Amino acid sequence: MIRQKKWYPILYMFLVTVFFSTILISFSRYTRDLVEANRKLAFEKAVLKALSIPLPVTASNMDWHNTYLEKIKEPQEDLQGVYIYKSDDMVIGYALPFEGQGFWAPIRGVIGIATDKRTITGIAMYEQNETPGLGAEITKPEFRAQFEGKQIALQGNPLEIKQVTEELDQHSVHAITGATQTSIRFEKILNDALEKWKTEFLHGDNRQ
Amino acid sequence: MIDILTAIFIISSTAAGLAAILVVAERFFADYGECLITINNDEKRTVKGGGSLLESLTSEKIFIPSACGGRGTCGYCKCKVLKGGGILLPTEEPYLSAEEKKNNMRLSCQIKIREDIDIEIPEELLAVKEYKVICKKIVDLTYDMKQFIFSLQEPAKISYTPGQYVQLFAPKYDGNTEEVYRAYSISSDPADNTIVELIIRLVPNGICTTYCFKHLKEGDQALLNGPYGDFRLTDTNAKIIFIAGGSGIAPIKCMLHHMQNITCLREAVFYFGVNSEKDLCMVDTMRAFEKTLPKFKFVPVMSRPEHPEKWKGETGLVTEAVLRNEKNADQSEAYLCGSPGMIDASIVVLKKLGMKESNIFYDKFS
Amino acid sequence: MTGLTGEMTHALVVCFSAIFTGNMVLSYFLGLCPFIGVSREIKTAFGLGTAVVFVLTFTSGINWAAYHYILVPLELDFFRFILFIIIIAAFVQFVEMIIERFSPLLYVNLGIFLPLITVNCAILGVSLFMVIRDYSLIVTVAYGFGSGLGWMLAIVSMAGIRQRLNESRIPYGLQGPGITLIIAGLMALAFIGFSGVLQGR
Amino acid sequence: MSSNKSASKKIILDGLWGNNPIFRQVLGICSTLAVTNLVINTAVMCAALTLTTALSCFTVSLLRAYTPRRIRMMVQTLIIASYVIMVDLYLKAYWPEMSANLGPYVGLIITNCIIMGRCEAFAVANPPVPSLVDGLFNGLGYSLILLAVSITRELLGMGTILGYPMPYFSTLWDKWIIMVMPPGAFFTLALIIWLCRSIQTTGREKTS
Repeated sequence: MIRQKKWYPILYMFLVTVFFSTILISFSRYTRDLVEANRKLAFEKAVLKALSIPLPVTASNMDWHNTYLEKIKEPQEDLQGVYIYKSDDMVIGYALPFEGQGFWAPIRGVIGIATDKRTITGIAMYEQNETPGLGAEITKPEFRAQFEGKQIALQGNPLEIKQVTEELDQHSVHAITGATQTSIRFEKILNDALEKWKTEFLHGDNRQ
Repeated sequence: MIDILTAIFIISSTAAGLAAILVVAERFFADYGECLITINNDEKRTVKGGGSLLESLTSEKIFIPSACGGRGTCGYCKCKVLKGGGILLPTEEPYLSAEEKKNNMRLSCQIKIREDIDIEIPEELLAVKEYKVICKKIVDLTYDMKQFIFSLQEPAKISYTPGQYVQLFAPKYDGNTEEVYRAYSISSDPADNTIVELIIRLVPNGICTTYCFKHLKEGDQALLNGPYGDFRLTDTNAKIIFIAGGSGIAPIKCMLHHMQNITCLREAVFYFGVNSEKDLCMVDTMRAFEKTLPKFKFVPVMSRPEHPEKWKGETGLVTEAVLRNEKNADQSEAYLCGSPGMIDASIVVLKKLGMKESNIFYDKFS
Repeated sequence: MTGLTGEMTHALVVCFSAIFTGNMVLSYFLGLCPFIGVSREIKTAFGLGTAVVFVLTFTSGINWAAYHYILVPLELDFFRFILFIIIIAAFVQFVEMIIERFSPLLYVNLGIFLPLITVNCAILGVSLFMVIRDYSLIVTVAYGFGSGLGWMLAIVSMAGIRQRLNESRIPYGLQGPGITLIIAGLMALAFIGFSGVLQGR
Repeated sequence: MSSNKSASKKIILDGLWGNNPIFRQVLGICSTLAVTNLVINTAVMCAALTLTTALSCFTVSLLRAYTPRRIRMMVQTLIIASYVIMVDLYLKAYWPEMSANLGPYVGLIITNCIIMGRCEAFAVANPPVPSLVDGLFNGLGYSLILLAVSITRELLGMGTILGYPMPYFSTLWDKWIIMVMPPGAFFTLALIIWLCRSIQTTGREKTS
């Protein structure tokens, strides 16, 4: 009997793994393009939302994609990864991608900045794994809307995320109640990206 | 394509490598050598360590009844462990009462044998043997019930108490990949200890009954073990009420044979519940008992006769017939065999008739 | 700060935050089954806790190697669930055989829960986090060790509290898992207090 | 000699109530409990979990006669993980928003004790179809409780159900943020277990 052999478990494990890995690899190959397209689309939507480019609620994924292609210019070498929003060759805004470690996993998103290089037009996340209902509320419009029109502070932290009880000013927004960990990390991620923006673009401009 | 195949191969090899580590580790760490099991201070068996007590006893042909196959979910395989069982495991606790715990009762499927062990089991379990048998005759009783007569080969004789059951082994066959044992009451005449007769009713998709009905032919070899069970007649002279349904007739038939053999003169009534004419069987055998046992009466009860005009006997549920015919049962004993529903209903009725619960004996199909 | 000391500091910070702020049970909900099931006695809780620390430290290291030397070159990122879990399963079983051989008492105390370490979410969780957070080997092992300690801290404190509760009169339906969950809730509240400590705004 | 019908009825009732995985066996609350602050996420997680449990039990049962004892655990985890990855890939490809919401929690279904528990306790000793039924209804019994937890948490914590504002709760109710945070999950579950166990025991006393 083959089953009494000492190497039977090894062979068995091998065959079972071959079976399941074949199914999984085929399935993942089959869906790979779709997953990749979803990722891209999520990024494109985030850029458009950060720049507050309005699209109707009924807009299809194709509409979003076409608008993106039409209006957004991919970053060039001198722009440090910043995407540019152009219309009729006029620069209307900048989209600054950022990323960093959240509570569970990296948070990736885009900050939209107006041509004055100080006013924020909006922010949007395209990848995050924060706790649903808590940290994940950073993707909700109510939280994101707070950033519209805020100014990047020249001194100190560019932006601040404050407790709900605290007063707000031109450079601060309210945190999400209950999601202390995410809020602290998110503030750091945003400020890391904005500090870089400040040194590259704002201070550069000031010197000129 | 090549890269996919390489990937599959590497992943599978990794998994196989891990399996290899476990196989090797088992050789080095999980090898406990030979251990001695002492049973009832007397019998000694040497087994390979590392397995469970239940498994080891089974391999020694000592069969402790068990229903779940060693998963620790049925709690039947209890036995007394005097030495070497290790401490009580959390997996056993739910099945043992405080008193049983005090008496060192354990679940034999949960105890692992790592050293010599002393246990105590009922003597009769030691009498339990495995029998090689040949199927001598198959008789159709009804459309879904058959009588199987097995003649014993090795050992050649069996001794049992009427009312006990044996376990029939169902091997693998087409459409079944599992080897199982199923319990069936012995229905033969205990005077002939070279045969075992079983009455089996077909359970749709049942592993063992499908084997018996579709695969087992006259002249085939089969395996039995037993006898088990404590469903047996008492030694009193009280009046007996037998109640059975379907294949529950088997142990009652065996008991009646026994009463005939010892010319027992106890008063007895047998209420046999069936659905309709097509389920009725063994009427002639029972009428023959009525002739040889002067105080025995056979009462078939049909719940839904197809031809009510022709049916002269009792109708309705078997419990209704009991209520109609028995007046006072406080001095009687009852022996019940059949489905749980029938037994529970009968117990209610018998108690209503004044019977003490301690005088009701039953064998419930599960 | 040179590369290595920087790495060590990082490892230390990660280790401590895994014990307190990012406690596996109380803030990530991982490893709850044994946390509820085996926290009746300090002794058993301690035994299981040690087993988890041990298994976590080693499996996080092994899984790190498996991920970086097998999955990354093959571009089979999504396969990590499978590879990690079978490595954990094999490792746990290996450990089980050894414990069974050399310490029957420990074996008995962990009872049926030893096989359940395999399905202790905390262990898979650590392996998954080390990938998404892109830790180096040293940091990963420190993280595994810290998470294990954090888990052990939680379960041993829980067992301590439950032992004191033995004498208390608790409504029948709340006995066992019910009251344990309530205590877990209170402990989770207490651990939230740690969140400010290591973040240092 | 049991009839098949009553056997499967018993399996179903046991899974849903008599031997409910959560309040009788207290298994498998790990990963799913974390997402119970939103009903929609809980529903998707529970569906994924029920599906995986049923299919894993079925497969484990199918292979039970051939699997060597020593590597049984590895084979079972392999099977479970394969199904979970399929669910994960499916969500990523066809429901990216939900996939983003649930993040790493989907992967952690693998280690949910209930799947392994059912495989070990039932599937390794029973034929495939009853195992499938057992897995399915244990999954449903589990979902039942967690949905109750999530409805309570979302209602008391955010004043909504499935994202829709509820009368009274969304306006006059002073939202309990703690319900949205981890401790809220523990408290709610404890109370539900208390309730269910009390109902079960009083029922038993009456019949006995």
